[in-house]
Amino acid sequence: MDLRKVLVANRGEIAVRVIRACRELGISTVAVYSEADRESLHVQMADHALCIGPPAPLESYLNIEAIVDAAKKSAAQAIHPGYGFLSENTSFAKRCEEEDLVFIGPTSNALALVGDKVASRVTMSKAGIPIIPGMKSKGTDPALFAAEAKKIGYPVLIKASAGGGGKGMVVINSPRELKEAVEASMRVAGGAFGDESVYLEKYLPAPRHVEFQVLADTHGNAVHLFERECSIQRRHQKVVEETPSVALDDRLRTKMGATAVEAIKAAGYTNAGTVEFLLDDDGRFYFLEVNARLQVEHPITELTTGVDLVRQQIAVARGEKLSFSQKDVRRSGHAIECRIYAEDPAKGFMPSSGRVAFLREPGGPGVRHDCGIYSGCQVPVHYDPILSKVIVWGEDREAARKRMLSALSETVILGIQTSIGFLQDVIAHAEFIAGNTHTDFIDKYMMPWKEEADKELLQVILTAAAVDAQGKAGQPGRSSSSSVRQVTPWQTGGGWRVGGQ
Amino acid sequence: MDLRKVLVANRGEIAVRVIRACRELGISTVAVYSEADRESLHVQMADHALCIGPPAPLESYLNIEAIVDAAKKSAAQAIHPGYGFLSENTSFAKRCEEEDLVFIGPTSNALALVGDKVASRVTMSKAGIPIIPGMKSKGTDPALFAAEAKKIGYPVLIKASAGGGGKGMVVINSPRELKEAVEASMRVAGGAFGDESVYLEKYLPAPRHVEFQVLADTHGNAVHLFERECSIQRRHQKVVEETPSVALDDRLRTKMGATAVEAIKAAGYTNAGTVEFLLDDDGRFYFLEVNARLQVEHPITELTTGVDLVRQQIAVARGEKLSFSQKDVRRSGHAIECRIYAEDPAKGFMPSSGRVAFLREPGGPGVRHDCGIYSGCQVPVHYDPILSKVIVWGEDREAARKRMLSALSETVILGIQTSIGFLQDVIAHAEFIAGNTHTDFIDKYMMPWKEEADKELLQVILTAAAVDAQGKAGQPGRSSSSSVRQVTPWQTGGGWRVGGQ
Amino acid sequence: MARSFGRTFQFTIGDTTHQLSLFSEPGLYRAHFGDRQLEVHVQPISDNCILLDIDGHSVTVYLAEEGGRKFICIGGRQFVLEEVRESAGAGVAAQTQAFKTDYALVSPMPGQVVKIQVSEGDVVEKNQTLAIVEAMKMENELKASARARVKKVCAAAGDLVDAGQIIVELEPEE
Amino acid sequence: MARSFGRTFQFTIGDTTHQLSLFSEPGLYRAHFGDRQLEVHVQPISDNCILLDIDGHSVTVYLAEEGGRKFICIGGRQFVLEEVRESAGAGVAAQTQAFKTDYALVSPMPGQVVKIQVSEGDVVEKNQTLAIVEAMKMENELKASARARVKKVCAAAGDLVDAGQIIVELEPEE
Repeated sequence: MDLRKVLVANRGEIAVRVIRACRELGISTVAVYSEADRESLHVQMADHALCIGPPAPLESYLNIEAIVDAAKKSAAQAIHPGYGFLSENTSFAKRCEEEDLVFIGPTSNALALVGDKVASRVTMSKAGIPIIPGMKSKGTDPALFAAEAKKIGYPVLIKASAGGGGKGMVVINSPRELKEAVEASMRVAGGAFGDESVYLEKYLPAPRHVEFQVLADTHGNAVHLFERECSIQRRHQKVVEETPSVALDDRLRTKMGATAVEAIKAAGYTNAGTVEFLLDDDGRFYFLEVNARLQVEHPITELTTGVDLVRQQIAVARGEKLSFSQKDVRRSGHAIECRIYAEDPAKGFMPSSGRVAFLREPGGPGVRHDCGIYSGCQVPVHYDPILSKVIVWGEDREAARKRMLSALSETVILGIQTSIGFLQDVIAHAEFIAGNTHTDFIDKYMMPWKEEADKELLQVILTAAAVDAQGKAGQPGRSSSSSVRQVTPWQTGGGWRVGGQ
Repeated sequence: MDLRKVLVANRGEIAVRVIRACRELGISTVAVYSEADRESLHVQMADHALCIGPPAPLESYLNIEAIVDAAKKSAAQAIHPGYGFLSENTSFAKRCEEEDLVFIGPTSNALALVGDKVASRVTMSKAGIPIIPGMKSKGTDPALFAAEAKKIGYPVLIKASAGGGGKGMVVINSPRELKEAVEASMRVAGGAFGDESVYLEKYLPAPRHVEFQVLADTHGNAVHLFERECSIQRRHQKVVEETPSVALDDRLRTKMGATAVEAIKAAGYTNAGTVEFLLDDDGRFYFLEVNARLQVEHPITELTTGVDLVRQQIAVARGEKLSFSQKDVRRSGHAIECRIYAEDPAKGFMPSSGRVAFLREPGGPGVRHDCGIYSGCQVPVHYDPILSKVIVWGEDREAARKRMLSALSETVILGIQTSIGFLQDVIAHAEFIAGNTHTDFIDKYMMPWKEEADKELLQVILTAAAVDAQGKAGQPGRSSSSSVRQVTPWQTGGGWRVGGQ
Repeated sequence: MARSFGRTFQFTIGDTTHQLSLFSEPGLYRAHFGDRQLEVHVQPISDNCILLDIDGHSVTVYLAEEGGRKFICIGGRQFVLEEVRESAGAGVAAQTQAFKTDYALVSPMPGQVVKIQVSEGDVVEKNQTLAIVEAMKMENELKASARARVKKVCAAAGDLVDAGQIIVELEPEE
Repeated sequence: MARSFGRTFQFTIGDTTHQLSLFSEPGLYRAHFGDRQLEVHVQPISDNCILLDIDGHSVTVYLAEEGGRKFICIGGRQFVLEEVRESAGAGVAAQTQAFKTDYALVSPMPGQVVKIQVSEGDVVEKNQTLAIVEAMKMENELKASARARVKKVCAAAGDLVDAGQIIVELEPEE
């Protein structure tokens, strides 16, 4: 099937990512944007751009009518939903099918099955795949949740049935917190996914979060592209991902990979997807959920396998057969991704918004920066705080780790708070080096956190600030000396007179 | 051997490349700069920076005394010479050896042998490797050149014996041009390499230029990392490079690779180097020269083999054994590099200098931008016009080619003339697509060239210019409409009145 | 040796105020921190970048002013400074105070009020959640920093609020 | 419908001069090229970027002014424009002329004179190399564009020259 025009129903770095893939395939692109995103990067990069409504997500990026309307107006043949927003929305996929628009993702039927976390728990359980103890039906009645929590024992976790990305997830340690938490979770789920049903499962305090990338075509072929280790999380949202996982040996990798492919086939799932597992230190793994979309962390799989996942998504959506089988999939080296959020890790990861006064992107060999911002752009308050992703490849984990440190050290985003400094401390942490990456990593090793300058750095910062302030009133002449800069060692005291004394 | 501080005796993108590699290895870096380069990017990225003299290369980047002095002042233990400048200068390497500074490159002895193009022709010829007909001794006397030219027949090529990068290379079609050309070549060679001796060989009008990357440690181990096809040249300087070469099959690849390793071993050569061959359409290849340095185009080898060449250079300089053997070297996919020069392809590739008013770097999956400039920087008139390199990786040649087109289309360098538009036309050319890349490609298919806008694009350009000019006097309000932008089709005529009529 | 004249600066980083005096000579600055002195060569690079050479160490500093604050980034680590000016001192101090006051609950970021959990006259305990503000799809619980009595509720669910805007006024309650 | 007032612009690209009239209304521009009209929605993005929407096509334009010329880049292709102003018209034309004149050899770029190959009074032929100027390590031969006589040699080997600077003055020679 010939695709010539694709509408990208998303914003930020993932919209940019999809637009680039389309451009390389000779497919023209339609960006959609809310009124808060008129100046956004994805709008600048697309061939066509349509405003679909006010800033509130429900009125724009979650507005199925407006998006279908934009697709028709612009004569787009297909829609790529990115991640988040409508990417796992069954009604949207169904609506696309009805309107004869190609939804670049699974069918609405497969989406309905795996998108319903509770239904997929039941399906996997029946297929003999281990699941985490907890509810096998969703609900809204707090009493139901209290009963199940009592049965499996606290702590428990409330999750949005339609959810993803940690949205609506709440840990509950005691019955007292239950009602408020269920309500909060439902509110967030309703706002984010348009479906407020939630469920409850046993909370495993410090497992590893390991997921397998899968690809399935519409001709019955499916492969996995190895795992991603995504244990470093804050607020149940991934912050650092890497592949391969230090926790898997080849035997376990093969077993989990095969399980992932089985799961995806059992669900009749097509296109790119991710099977998430929780893994304990004894090598026991539990099916967590299927992420029926392109994942935020898909680039680390691309860097280690050489497979372009967005291109594959489009090929599958076109009805093409997978051009390779499981035995052709090779991986090499090690890749790490750090998500750069607009947030203040020193204040409980409080979101930050405003103007990016200056951006400097990291570069060089093995460094990829999937970026949704630019110098001078506004970061609106209405959406996910993800600004960009720094992704590195290295021959081995240590090479990748050092490259990540180097790349983060050259990334500059001025004007808003970001997690760049915090991420440097994560990547440099002895426990990270040792591979002790569990989901409690940040709470256990990183908190509380503050950007600290030692005395020398502090003096440099203050001097720079003073020079800058002074400069606004008139700079001294540039150094005109042509010899080697002669700088004396750090001096204390000295005969300099303070002006006015 | 423990290296903690490295001086980078170069500027621009390659200095930045080396600084990044050192940073990842935990090695601190010393940048040196001429007075014209105080604000250069490499100065900003190093841990220490020393001015080594006036803008003229002979007084700064070619000034051995100043550089050795800077290394001592800054307590650097090693020097990375990059490419060009002193990278293949035997006296410099020797001086480093005497001063107990590690020269990150071959020994001065090996450098003397392979760096002397004429001596290496003789050596290779003796080892049974085919060479291009021509002089087996260098000279300065035009009569000598005339005699040899007469013997082998015109056209002939004058080359700097100590040269590289096409500097001092002149094609001569008739005896009449000979004297002037020899003089010009000697002048350029003297200025660029501090050695004005030149030689003459038969000029092959349209061969392919295929080179093999080699790595040799100080323990007798040597490997090749496959070939690079570098046939697209202007003024005898490479413009586009790719790997693998469309001209090699696996049999020829293996044969040429083995020859390259033989050549490097025969010369007692260590560290990273490149064996250049000319290849005709019948699969005959001729040894051209050894490039005893990191090549400008090294990244395409890095992207297809996963080997970090600068890191390997440092490991070899430290006295380490190669960590892999020939059978471990794998390549995957296809990589292309385009060199972005400050030049005007519409005016005979005339160099352009001045201020980069604005820079936008290309990005996304599989795109690497090795860049020596930034928004607001000055491009000095004194040095090589290379600004940056756009390097892409793709699953196959066509995927890489389309990715390159996409990457070039998002690269913006305002304020000076660059080759970006020209390169897009090279990469999009039917003969490039067909793989008909020979050294006469640009003359044959691309010249004359001009950046042409069709009528529609021209109107957009003029409108943008007028809007910009108007804006300086006061912009109209931003669109306040929140609905889908309603734009009518291209209109002709209409009832609008020209103001004042 | 020419006599040089300096200027004294005060900056706050977080809760701490720092002071230095800066002396400028052609191509050179000297910064005094009490009895410690820094000699700095400054190379302006662009509007958002200066290159400092301090004792042979080359330090590239990225900086920008946004909303009256200086953002300074060195090695990928960002610090936010506010300059304390003689005349503007009171204002800056007051604003800083507003974020820390025990007597008003202010929104620490722009966002939308999801829920107000108290009413006028309520006595609230330290760490009790008073309101929930959503920003960037994250719910943020705003808690009382001390025991207090609710004087006035200044915002309702659904309201868009700015950073620093008072949501609940409080008064001491012993 | 409100009457709109336009302004006429003239730009040269290379040797060609183009003219258009621009009408601005709130949020919309209309550009007239003779009898052809373009309706353009303009979204300013930054100092160096504007986003145009033309007939449903979104075009991102990067632009900068440098040395009195406008550099405009669309899709990685750069065009250099000079605005022809009523008052400045003569000057611009004269400068453009200087680059094309048969009666002076000018350096097309900043660089250093390597060699002057003619003397005052010499008669030179079309395409004869008169001088060599080096820039960025490339020697560039400057050739006569027509048969002429050398009136005056204005630079010597070793001199640094600017773009547009006259190196050799020529006069007609039949």
